[in-house]
Amino acid sequence: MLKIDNLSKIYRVGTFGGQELHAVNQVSFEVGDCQVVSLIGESGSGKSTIGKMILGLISKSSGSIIFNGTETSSLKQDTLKEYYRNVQGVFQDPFSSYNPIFKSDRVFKLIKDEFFPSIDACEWDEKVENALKAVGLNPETVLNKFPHQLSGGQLQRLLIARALLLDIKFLVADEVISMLDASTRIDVLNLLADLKSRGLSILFITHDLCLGYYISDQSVILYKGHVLEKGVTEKIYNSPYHPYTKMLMTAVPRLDRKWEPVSIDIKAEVPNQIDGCVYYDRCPLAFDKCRQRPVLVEISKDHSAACWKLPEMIKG
Amino acid sequence: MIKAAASLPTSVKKKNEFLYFAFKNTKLRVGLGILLFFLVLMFVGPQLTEYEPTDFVGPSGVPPSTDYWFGTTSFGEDVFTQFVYGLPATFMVGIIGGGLATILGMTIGFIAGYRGGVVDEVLNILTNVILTIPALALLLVLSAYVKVRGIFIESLFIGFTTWPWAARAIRAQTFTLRTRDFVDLAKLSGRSSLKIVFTEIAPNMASYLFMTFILMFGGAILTAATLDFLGLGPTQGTSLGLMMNMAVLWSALPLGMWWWFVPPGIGITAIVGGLYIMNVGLDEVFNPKLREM
Amino acid sequence: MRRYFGRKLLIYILTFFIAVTVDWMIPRFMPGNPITILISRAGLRGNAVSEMYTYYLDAFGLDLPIWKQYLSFWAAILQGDLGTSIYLFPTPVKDVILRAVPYDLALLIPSTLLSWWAGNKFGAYAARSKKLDNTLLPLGYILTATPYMWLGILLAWVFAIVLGIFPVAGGFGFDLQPDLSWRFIGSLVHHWFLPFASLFIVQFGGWAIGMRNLIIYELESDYSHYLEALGAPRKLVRRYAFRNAMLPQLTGLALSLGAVVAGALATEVVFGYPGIGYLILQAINNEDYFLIQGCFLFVVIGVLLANFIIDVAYLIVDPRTRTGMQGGAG
Amino acid sequence: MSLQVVNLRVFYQTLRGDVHALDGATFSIADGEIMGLAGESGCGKTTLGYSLIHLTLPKKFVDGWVKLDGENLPIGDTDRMEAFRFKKVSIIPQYAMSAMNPTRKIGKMTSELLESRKVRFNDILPELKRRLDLVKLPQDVLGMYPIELSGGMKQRMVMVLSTLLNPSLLIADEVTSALDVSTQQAVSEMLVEFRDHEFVKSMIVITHDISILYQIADSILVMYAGKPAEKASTTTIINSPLHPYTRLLISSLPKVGVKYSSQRLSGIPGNPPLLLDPPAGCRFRSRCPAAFAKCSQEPPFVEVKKGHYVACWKERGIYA
Repeated sequence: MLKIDNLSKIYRVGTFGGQELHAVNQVSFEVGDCQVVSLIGESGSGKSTIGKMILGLISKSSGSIIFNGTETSSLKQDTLKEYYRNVQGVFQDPFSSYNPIFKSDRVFKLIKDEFFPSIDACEWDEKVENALKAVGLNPETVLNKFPHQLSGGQLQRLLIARALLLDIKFLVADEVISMLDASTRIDVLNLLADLKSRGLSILFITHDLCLGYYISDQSVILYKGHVLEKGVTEKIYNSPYHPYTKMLMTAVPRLDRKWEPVSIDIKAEVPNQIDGCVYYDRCPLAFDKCRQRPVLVEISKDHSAACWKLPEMIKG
Repeated sequence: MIKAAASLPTSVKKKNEFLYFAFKNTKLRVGLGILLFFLVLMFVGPQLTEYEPTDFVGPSGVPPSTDYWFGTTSFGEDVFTQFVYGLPATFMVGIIGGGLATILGMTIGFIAGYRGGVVDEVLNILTNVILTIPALALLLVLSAYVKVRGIFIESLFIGFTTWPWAARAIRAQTFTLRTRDFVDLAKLSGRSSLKIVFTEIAPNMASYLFMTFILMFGGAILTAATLDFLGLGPTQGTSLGLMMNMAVLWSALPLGMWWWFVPPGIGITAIVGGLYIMNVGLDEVFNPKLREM
Repeated sequence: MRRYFGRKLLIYILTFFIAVTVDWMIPRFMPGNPITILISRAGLRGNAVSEMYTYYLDAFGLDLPIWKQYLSFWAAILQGDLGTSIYLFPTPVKDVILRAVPYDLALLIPSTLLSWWAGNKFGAYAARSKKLDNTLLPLGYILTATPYMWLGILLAWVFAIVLGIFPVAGGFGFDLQPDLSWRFIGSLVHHWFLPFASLFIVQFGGWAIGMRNLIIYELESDYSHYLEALGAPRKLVRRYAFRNAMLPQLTGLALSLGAVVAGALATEVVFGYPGIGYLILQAINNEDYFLIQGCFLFVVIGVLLANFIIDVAYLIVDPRTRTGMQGGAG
Repeated sequence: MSLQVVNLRVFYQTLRGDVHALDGATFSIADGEIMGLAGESGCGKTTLGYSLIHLTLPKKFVDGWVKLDGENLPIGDTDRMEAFRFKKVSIIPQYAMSAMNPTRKIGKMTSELLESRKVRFNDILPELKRRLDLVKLPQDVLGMYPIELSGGMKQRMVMVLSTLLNPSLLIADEVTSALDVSTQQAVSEMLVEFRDHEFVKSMIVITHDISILYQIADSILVMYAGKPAEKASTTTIINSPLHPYTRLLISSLPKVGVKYSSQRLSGIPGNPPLLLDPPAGCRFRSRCPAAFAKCSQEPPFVEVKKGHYVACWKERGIYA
């Protein structure tokens, strides 16, 4: 469905754009048909940047994004519009995704004007009704309301309904539930999971490992723009190989197990080393070989990691 | 921490809520009152006086009295008539000059704010350049060379040299709105950049644009008054600034004819002051932080 | 930090370049030929007309191709030769202007700085309570709305004519020769006070209003809430808010210079104060194009210099620009 | 008994009337106890936290009283509270990342703050340095500006600052929500260390992330729509809660090891009530599966078992 190959994004910073900041650095992964892949990373890992590049909202510096065989960067005005008929996105802050001075169901009108200009009114209303029911919303309580009169959960579902109107193939969900309350959060998650059964592929971007585990078939662990480990979610959670993933798994606050008193040395963050392994400065197993960039090594089917110490770990 | 919970009862729509709060704001009412007073005076005035601004109506240098409300000039012209006939010129300059400055400011502000990158850099430098050059010095030089000057040309001059103030403000505002998600969502819906600017960003800033226009309107009047005062204003017709120029030129000061130069000054100060007070009132209505002292 | 500085420098150089170009272009591209106007004004007849025509032609260098004129114009400026003034023939334009500049500086610098400092303090004070805000601040609105020259006229009328405390016009007493005696300096200050007062008062209102809004935002900011939550006295919270609100006012000072110069020109004309403003008006009335160009250049250079000094001050005062911004995206 | 709060009611004054943000909170915290304060957005937990130290407009003190170490805390009177702030009660605000004055060196700001509270900076400096080492912050951070620090470092600096005068009660509001997983654990454990080192006697940790409370809190008070729903020890709340809302809330949290395909969790239908004119009786009635006739009356917040308080008719075995 969607193939990311060696994707990078370099920002110009410093005086006259002297220094370069590698927000995303040669990232590659795939999302198959009817598959949910979670892209997990802390803030500053570049996960949102990747999401925005896939949606064509920001330009990419190098590498390619291939959707069903066509390279997305070559798309211009009308081909890009055709691309948007298949690929849509939902963002983090529901209240910022709506223009506060218009009614919230204006997002549907936007779709109607651009993609279905000649559809007749009642057929469109019926389509909207079905989409709203599909996301578990009652049209009477939701339509014709201003964004501040609806809850965060309702607003996010409206956005998903908007995407369903185009019967898209691929959805980028960028931290869609981090702003929602615990109780409404799970319903939106279940909704996303249900959509998978309707033949939709989802890239679920999040920093919360529990959510990633709950919903995704495959996971990609991202740190400072580099993919450190990727593969089937169960394998990564139950038997992580990369030291960073291990640290994440122990640091996640669980409801059934207390934290192990592993002391993480939180030295001041060292700026990105572009060449070596990005986790070098905080990794307990770091040794001189880590100065060169480790390459992704297949540990078992559908599970690979990027660390020079992997061979020993697999043997040991 | 109640953010969205305390929303309005559904009956009061968003529009009424704004009007409801707007008219409770005293500063807005006072500013609007002053402005309306002078607008009415502009239309009603000419009916109140049977003279023309340059008619010789009576003895020269007469202080205000019942038959000459604002007294007469040293040429025996009626000051009140000149004042009333000067008002349209002042409003005209405000509307055209202020309007032109706002429109120019909007276009450049939107393009720079929305497009970003190199275009933003270039437009920003252009704005700063024109901002640093003292506008009046430029106007002085221009007016000196353009011999025949009407109010329209003066308004154009003012419009073309004061737009950077509007451009800076609108660019900053567009910048903040551009990063909002609903703009990205509009892009995802296949909307073209131009459409996005005018259907998503501009409506959101409608209040801000109106307030910018008010400031430009006031600024244009002040600049025009200064130009007229220096004798570089319109060569025919009358305006409040021109009245002051004549007053100073024909030594109204040493002769103690205060009624010749006080009314025009009060007129300009009141109109521009009213505009500024209205602007602050609107500012309080739109961001409550300023209201809850 | 260098990026911030580099950009600023670029803007100044560009501004100066454009100002000079505009200055050079004006007389050449205006309708009518400046020389014919000059000659017709001089009322010459017969062959005098043609001789004067040729004299002015090469004085202006109009016979040369455009770009050559432009280069020679730049060369002249860089050597400081701005041509000779027609109105005050034969003194060169440069000397005429240099005589007027000290008056201008004496008027502009104290009035701007004092009104900036006093206006901000007043604005901060007025933002303390609703009562003060509603009583003192409308005064600020009226002041900013007052045209500079009208306030000048009012002050002149009240203090000079009616009360007779201050002189009406002129830079110093007509009966005095410029020398360093106390009497002359006393007379200088005596004449200087009214124009200074009118400039001071009008700008004062503007700064007060600006500061009132800025300090309210600062008092609503997170660090103010944190200090209050830790029981810091009102005085400390207000001191921090005031210092942070002064920074945007410093950039505001730089931006307002253009408008302040305009005000100074008008005020000088009201009081006949022999600064550049008065000079420009004389030049315009006598159509002395060289002098007009010279004055315009001096005004632009003055404003650019002031802007530059304020930017340097801003760098020293605001640590955030000094330590540089973190670039890059999440 | 370190902190005692009885029937505390604080409303928000808005143009459309009073919002009953906090409507009668009653609980107590023993010395050395870390009490977690959990609940969804709009349940009044932040209002409760800030009211104990800095109750200002548009918040309005309505009813109830608060005792700290046996002494009455005049939270309604902002001026008299001055003496208690920072010395007796302190707070780590939700906006810790922007809590420090951006244009002032951190050391300079600390000394000016202390001097303004009549505390000599030099007396406190050695202790300040020791605490900076404890939270792994370099001592030359005092000479730096807040902009030069990373998010985690700013958070820890504010923690040290707020607890510098060893207040007896510390309110920590969403300390971990803006941090990455890795620094989250370190910062949370530092809070516990502050209590162990007796920098603070008792602590209220406000957060929407109950799994953090499971790690560091001794007891948890769950709030719903401005009213306390249940208070008990952490393990009781997590494993055997009584109040229907707590039960549904805990069960709706995805845990690592729970997959959508194997065990589909469910949220709580409906939305919390608007607090402009709150409904009568139990506020969870409209969303509660166990609601019955008695719920139309206000359920009192009462001790059902030792240290276990709940506000629900059904759970107290009383049937209409």
